[in-house]
Amino acid sequence: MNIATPVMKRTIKDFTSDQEVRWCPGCGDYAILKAVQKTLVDIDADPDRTVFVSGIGCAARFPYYVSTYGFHTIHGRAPAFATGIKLSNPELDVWLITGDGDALSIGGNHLVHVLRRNVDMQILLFNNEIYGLTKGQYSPTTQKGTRTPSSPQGSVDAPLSATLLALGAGARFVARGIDRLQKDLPGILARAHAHKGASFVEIYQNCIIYNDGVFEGLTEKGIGEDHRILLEHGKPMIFGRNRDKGLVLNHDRLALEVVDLGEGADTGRLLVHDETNKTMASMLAAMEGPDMPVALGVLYCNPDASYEQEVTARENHDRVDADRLNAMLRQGRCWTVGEDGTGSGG
Amino acid sequence: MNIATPVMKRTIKDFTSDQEVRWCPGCGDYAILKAVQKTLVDIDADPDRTVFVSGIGCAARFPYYVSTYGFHTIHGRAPAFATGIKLSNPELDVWLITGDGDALSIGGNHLVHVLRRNVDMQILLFNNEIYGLTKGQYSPTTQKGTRTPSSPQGSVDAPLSATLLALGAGARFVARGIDRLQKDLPGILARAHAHKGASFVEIYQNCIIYNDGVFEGLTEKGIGEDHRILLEHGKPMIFGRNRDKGLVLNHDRLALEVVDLGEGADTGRLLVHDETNKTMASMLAAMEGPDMPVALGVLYCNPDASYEQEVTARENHDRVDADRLNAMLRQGRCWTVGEDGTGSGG
Amino acid sequence: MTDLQVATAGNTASSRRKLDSVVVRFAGDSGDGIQVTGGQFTLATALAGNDLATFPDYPAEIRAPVGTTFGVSAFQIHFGDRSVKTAGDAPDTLIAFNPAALKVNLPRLPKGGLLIVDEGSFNERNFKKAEITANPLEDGSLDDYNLIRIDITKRTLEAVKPYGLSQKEGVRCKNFWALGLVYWLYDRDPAPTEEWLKAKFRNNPKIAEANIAAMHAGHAYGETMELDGFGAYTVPPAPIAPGQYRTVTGAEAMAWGLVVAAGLADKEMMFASYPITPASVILHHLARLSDYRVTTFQAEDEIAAVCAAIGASYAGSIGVTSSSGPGIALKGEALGLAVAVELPLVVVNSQRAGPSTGMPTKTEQADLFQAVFGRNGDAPMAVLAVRSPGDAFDVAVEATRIALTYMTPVMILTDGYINNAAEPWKIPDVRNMVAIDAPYHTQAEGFHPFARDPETLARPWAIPGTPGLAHRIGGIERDALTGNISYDPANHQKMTDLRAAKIRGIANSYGPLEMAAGKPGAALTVVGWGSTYGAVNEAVQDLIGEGADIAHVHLRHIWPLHPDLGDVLRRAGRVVVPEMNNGQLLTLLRSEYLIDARPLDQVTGQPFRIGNLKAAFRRHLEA
Amino acid sequence: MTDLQVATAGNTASSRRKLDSVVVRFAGDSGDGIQVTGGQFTLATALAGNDLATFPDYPAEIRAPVGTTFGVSAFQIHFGDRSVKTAGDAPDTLIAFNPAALKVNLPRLPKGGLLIVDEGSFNERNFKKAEITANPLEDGSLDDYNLIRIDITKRTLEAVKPYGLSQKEGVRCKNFWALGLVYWLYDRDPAPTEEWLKAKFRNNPKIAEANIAAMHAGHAYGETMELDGFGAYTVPPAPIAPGQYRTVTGAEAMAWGLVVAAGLADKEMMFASYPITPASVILHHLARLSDYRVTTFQAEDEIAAVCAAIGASYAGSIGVTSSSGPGIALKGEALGLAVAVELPLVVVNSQRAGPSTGMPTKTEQADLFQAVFGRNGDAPMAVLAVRSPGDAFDVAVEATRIALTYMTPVMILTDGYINNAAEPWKIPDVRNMVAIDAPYHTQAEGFHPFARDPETLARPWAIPGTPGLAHRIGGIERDALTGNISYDPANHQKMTDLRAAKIRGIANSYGPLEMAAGKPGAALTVVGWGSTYGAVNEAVQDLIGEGADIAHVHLRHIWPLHPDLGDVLRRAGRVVVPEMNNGQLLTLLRSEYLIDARPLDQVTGQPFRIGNLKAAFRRHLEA
Ligand SMILES: Cc1ncc(C[n+]2csc(CCOP(=O)(O)OP(=O)(O)O)c2C)c(N)n1
Ligand SMILES: Cc1ncc(C[n+]2csc(CCOP(=O)(O)OP(=O)(O)O)c2C)c(N)n1
Ligand code: SF4
Ligand code: SF4
Ligand SMILES: [Mg+2]
Ligand SMILES: [Mg+2]
Repeated sequence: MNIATPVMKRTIKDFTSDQEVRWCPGCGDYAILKAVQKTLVDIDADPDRTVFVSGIGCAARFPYYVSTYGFHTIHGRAPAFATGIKLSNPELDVWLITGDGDALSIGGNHLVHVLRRNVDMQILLFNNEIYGLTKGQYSPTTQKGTRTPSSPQGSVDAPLSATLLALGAGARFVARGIDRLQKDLPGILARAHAHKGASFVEIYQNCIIYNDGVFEGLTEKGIGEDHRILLEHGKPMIFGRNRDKGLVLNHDRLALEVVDLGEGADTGRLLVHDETNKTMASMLAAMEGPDMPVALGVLYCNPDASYEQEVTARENHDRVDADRLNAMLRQGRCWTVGEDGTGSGG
Repeated sequence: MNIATPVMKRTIKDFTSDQEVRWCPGCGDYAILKAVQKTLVDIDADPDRTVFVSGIGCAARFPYYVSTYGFHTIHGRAPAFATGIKLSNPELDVWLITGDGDALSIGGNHLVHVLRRNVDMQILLFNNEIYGLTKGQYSPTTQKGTRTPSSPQGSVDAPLSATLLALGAGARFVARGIDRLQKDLPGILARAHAHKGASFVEIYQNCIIYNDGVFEGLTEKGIGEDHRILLEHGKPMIFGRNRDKGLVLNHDRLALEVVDLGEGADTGRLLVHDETNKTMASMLAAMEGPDMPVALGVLYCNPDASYEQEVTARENHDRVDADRLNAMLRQGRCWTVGEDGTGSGG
Repeated sequence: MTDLQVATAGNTASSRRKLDSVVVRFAGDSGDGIQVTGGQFTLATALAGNDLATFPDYPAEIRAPVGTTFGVSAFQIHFGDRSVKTAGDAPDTLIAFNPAALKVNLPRLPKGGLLIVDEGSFNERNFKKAEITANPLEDGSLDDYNLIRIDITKRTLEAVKPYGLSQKEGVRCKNFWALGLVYWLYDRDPAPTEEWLKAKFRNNPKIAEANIAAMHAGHAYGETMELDGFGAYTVPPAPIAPGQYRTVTGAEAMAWGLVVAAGLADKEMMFASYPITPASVILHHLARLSDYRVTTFQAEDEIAAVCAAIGASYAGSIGVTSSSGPGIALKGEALGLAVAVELPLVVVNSQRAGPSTGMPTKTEQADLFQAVFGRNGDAPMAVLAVRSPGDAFDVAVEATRIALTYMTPVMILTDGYINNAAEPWKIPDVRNMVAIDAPYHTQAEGFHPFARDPETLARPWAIPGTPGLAHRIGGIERDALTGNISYDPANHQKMTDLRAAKIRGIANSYGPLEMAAGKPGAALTVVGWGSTYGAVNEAVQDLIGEGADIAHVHLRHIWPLHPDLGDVLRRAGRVVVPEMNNGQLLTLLRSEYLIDARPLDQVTGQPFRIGNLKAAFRRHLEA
Repeated sequence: MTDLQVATAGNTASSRRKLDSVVVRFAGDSGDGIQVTGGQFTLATALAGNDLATFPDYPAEIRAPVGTTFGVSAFQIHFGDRSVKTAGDAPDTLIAFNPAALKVNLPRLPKGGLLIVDEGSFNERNFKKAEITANPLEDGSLDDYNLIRIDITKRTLEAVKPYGLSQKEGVRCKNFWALGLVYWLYDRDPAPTEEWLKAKFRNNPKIAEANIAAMHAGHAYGETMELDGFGAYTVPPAPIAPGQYRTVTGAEAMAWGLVVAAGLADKEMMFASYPITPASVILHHLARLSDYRVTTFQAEDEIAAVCAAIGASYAGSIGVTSSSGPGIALKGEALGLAVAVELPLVVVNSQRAGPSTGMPTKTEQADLFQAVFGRNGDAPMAVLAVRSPGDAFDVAVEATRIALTYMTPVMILTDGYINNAAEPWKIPDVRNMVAIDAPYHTQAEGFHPFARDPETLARPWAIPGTPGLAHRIGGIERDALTGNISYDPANHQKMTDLRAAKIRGIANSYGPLEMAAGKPGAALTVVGWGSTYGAVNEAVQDLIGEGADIAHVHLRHIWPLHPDLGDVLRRAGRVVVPEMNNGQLLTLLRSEYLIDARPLDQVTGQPFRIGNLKAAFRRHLEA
């Protein structure tokens, strides 16, 4: 049990439970766990007011490893549990951990609804593009043609984009990170935490056993930087290991394009990231390799009232004593029957 | 029972079942039924190869009223039934009828997945922004603040956009119509039918009992035309009762804007509808009154291989006789035990 | 509380014929205001000091075309000078507002019954809509009834003329004209209805006055006309226990019971639900009670609803979820989780006719198996059943008490009939109710999330936000002390046994098993549950009155069964189990007690009739 | 079919000690290739003419860190010269590849058992990973066992040196070294394994040869070394019915059974599923059979899977869906629809330990209640249970036959143990199997979608696309003839009765009730179902051998029960029901037959042990 230590700044150890971590050696989940723990330290989280909620999957084992309150629920339903928790006690800081199967296959609808309702929580989707825990079947994000035990001839289903779905559902905060890019992840998570309302963060995660290397192109030293762009609000969209590429809008095609930023290039045409613009966010979220860089960081942030605040604001949470309850039961027409059995209206 | 009459062109009566229609008098569903029946006539549908599948709701009673094959299933799951039907017999022409509660509340996930898989069928979502059958509770598309039996203080949930969700899910065909605009509806439905893959059509429908008039602004004679735009591929985006308004793209804000097409206006800036452009489709789908017109017609159409075709192409559907089955059971290591009980590998 | 003094009933017209009990049925088009009429008659009857029971009979369609048979709405009330428990097998008086209502409801009226029809609506247009070929008023088909034809429409229009209403508005008042007539007929005081109309149409006094005028006109019509076979009656008050009363529907009582239980536990309540007939009405009631620490959450589906409720319980509220059969089916997986992690939860199932979508507006008791057995794994659950509208209050309180005391989900079985029916209800004084204690835990020292109370076997409720108690729970089997994941075979056996023992132990909290009628050891013992209570009890009481050796046990506790039940049943000569299903409680009783209990099943979507039950019981008594 | 001739087993070393039955257990790290080793040993043993049963014992984690206790994988095989039905209570020989494997598995080895350890892995690093403080090879803790310490790692590396493998690759061959040794020990022919290695590493012959060399080295080590207490054994062939055999796992047999049934019905099969342990393996098998008119559909969840399967059945295929407890729970609502609209459907439930997520990799039989009772409304369903890997084939065929003949969903209960365990299986000749007839309908004249076959009560299967049969079905109660929506009370009663009668009538299609052991009327009759078959049967057979008056009935038909069962049970002295749950079949039997059957429950996630069963039966025999 962890007793809160309010005086000194906490360390990662303060957010580590006594349970042995049981992911496969080399699994990307380890890196994400570290990044989350680091974020908890950075934001000075109170372990006693923090709750990690998850569904089922390798990713969903996460709560057991963090020494806060934790609830490992059932497959796909974590957003509903988290909504109940938050409506019941809006003071709690809720983190939802889910996988691509958990969030986008069985749990797709709950994800959509928690996002559109904008319940205040951080939703971290560990996307390894595979069902890890059940031994490697293709998931809704698996690239078409992938051979797995349930798709021996290669999968036929077109993959979903988690971020496009989130935007389509009306999410007010959408971000993306990668397990191996440890430097960026805590910052993205802290932004998600700072956002009041549902914050959706897709984290590319390597499943070393069943889908090894699917994100390698994005993370490989040197080359990776040519295939990803870290977005920053108000900053021009520049990327590449030599920061020699940029994004512009082709007005005719109404589409993004990569331009080379050779010496003396016209950087005026470069798009400047506006994280409040949903059209831009959708175009950025849709970018895919090999021609386009994959967008990382905060794609969209456009806060609105959070659900649990609006709901609880309309309620009276004062203690309800027997007198008030008695009065409630007696609203409307009542009558009294006397000892003689005759009634009198009341 | 309807016997197919292949020689003469069928009439609406040929697509009318013997069941009494039991929607409330004045319900918008009547008009949609008519439009669908007219479409069936127009496309020369074969009643014996046509299947209407629905979930539960007022809208979902639809199949009982059409004299084709029909399956009134359970709440929210019609896309899954329809997928099974189509995978089992790709020759059948499948129409899925659903409501905003059926498709976007309980059934949201199945809708997402049938769209991303792109199973060939027409999905007609009757959006009356209310739960009709259960007597008027707010639905996922109900405007915020609406008072209903379950939201006596006004609903708090932000509404979903059916078309944005569909686009976010990867739909390849997205359209929108209105019950009262009978002139346009059959054309839109015929387009949906012509599209191979999942075709998603949102139809605004008036629930005269529980949500009367929510779309009145769009349909009212005269005024309505100022608040809606009927899109046509390759045509400039002009609307208004005097066709005196147009849509342009504000490049700086990356947003659509309405411009007045006074005499001699610069129509060169007007956007031309490109139904294959998803960014444009998303911006059009997001348009809401009062400042912007509501987009009608085919917002997006960008065909891709349909799921059931890809799946069945990989399968062998030849008759499987006993010999083939015997061979199947004997693949791999077998051995024979003789009369004397000793084994010999085989 | 509205304090209004009305004349005590029964002391006007002494010339009236006395009746000990009467069944009245109003029937008309959905748009005729039948339910409002019934509601007002109910109130007036309650104020007259009668005991009563009602049965609103809605059409399945939202709003069918006017005048069609499938658009007919009806309301039946049974009242008397003694305990009344059902809305009555058959009406003594039927008021039919149009031909369709007559067509649909006439089969219920016994020959000789009083039949009042609005002659004004008996025209060709309405015959066609009702698919009637001949005018029943003319073709002799009503000869066997005590028929009163009145052109109510016309008389109403005359009565409301002074108020300058439109024709349509005027016609709409006809239900109050008819109500006035029936008030005269059965000696009810129209004053409360006047008051109600004034309050209801506060912003439209013209409408209020017109309706009042119509009602008075109907009343006056009764007084002034002396028609053959149409006399005035009075039903003396029933001997009713002293106290404060109101009428409640089952849905209201359920909502209030839950709120009061939360108050007794001094906790917030989170009610998460997805609309479904006939359960939604509970959601609607609670949605209006946000002033009482109630949050209602209309979820995206039933699974989300139960999960949100469990989440709320986890976070320290009382999580409640509510649905009907198909929706409860969807909750099965999550209920298993609630059983496994041992969190309190109340699940209300308003049963309807199944299987599958079935007949959503019709009543059935066929979800007992689902409640007791419908989960994967050994996942025992406490199940309580409601027997009448007012009983819903007590069951809601008891279910919440069990859920909190034992840290476990509890399912309540009620049904559409109970939810919508009304009865007079003695309002409890909450000050006299016992507080509900849950095993809250706040002590960090030595805390273990699965250490148990030795008596109840409940685990502690350590609510997130409590300093020093941070811990993890989940659906994978938990160590019997720490709650950490455990695959240890012995631990799994231990936890399985503990879960079963905890639920069995709930039976220790029950009050004594009361006989609903008769005594243990009778030749025939009838075991009922749920909304058949009234019919079964009246049938048994009648037979006891006739001298039969019969008894009635009515179960509130479906699982675990009452510890004394086995004894009672083994002492019984023969045991019969009337159920609106194919023998579900029967299966439980047979397997638990190895007694050859016999089924008495009716699966028609209609409540049992007392007459049919009596006949069946007699057969068993004679067998 | 691979045709390979091997020497018939049992006719080499005549100096070997003869054993009638042996249990061998291989245990090592997940990465050590334990399951492959076990698979090869199984094949060699089958070819040696023994009867056998196996139990693969995977870790719960996907891939735990090397050397940890929770990463230990094991494989147990029981083989003998007579009928073998379980993988054996306890191993005679345990091969432990590392300290963690020893720690986890030693408790299973009886004192005096043969224990072979790879000394090379007993080092500090591995002790730490296994959380062992002292070297068990040194601290005397293995004194009671017949311990053979061999540095298998080192000897393997020596043996494979010629092939120029990396150190890592070389060490990987150690399982084949050990297999070679065990082949020598129990007189198995290594030739088929050689062949298998060559085929498997077709593209990497170096690896194949190295493994073969390692195996030969192990074999040679056995031959040349004469160690204390380490002799050579032989297990003579079992008397096995003539025919063609192969080994099958339950998952394979289930997949093939479904495919063969579809072939017998001359229909397509649509298998819709969502992955879940331990059910997924059936999906994996079927996904490879797309050549046989099988479509597999991996749905977005279990609800979509069952709905897609029902949709497929509606469209004229055989719809099949498969899951495990929590996923089956989610299907409940849709199963009610299938019952209501009367479409064929096969539902396979690979049970696992519950409630809730429970212990996904562990076996239990606790979903019987859910199968028989777990739906809203009166929604009766046929339920069959699989008793062994090969039996899955027959059950799949029978379930499909029932589903098609009676137009109804059928649930099959199997479990993770059966799915993964292997046994020799006599391959049926499909030409001798009876075709499956469904009530296909094509005649437009007089067609009614709910007109029934008077014998089976099945409704006609009128498949969309059939000219002239367009009709509508749905979940709202249907008219007993036309299928149109009907709220008629009498119709609902009729349909409820018909649904119940149809399912009850399925029992008429069963073959005679066979005693699994003993005769009706024994002092003690044991009633089992599912995967306890082997253990219960061996226990009963043993006791019969000892002269006890005991019998065994093993149920394939859980619902409806076999028509002759009541007779058999009523003739029994005492009835005991061993189950891996808290008395679920027991409840059915007690309520159906009013017999005082007694529970014998074990809910540990582990299979019954024959020894424990015998002890329990003896207690009952003496009671
Ligand atoms: C109701 C239910 N269905 C299926 C499963 C089996 N299951 C567990 S996790 C999982 C998918 C895991 O994939 P993902 O969410 O991507 O997580 P990962 O393991 O890849 O981290 C599945 C299908 C389950 N536990 N419960
Ligand atoms: C599992 C389940 N949950 C809930 C219901 C109740 N129900 C029936 S229709 C419906 C919503 C209807 O709304 P919508 O889909 O918008 O259709 P509409 O009636 O407005 O056409 C609900 C909640 C049900 N039948 N089944
Ligand atoms: S299976 Fe994949 S996702 Fe799961 S723990 Fe192993 S590496 Fe990680
Ligand atoms: S309730 Fe609304 S949607 Fe339903 S039938 Fe009536 S008008 Fe139409
Ligand atoms: Mg994954
Ligand atoms: Mg709607």
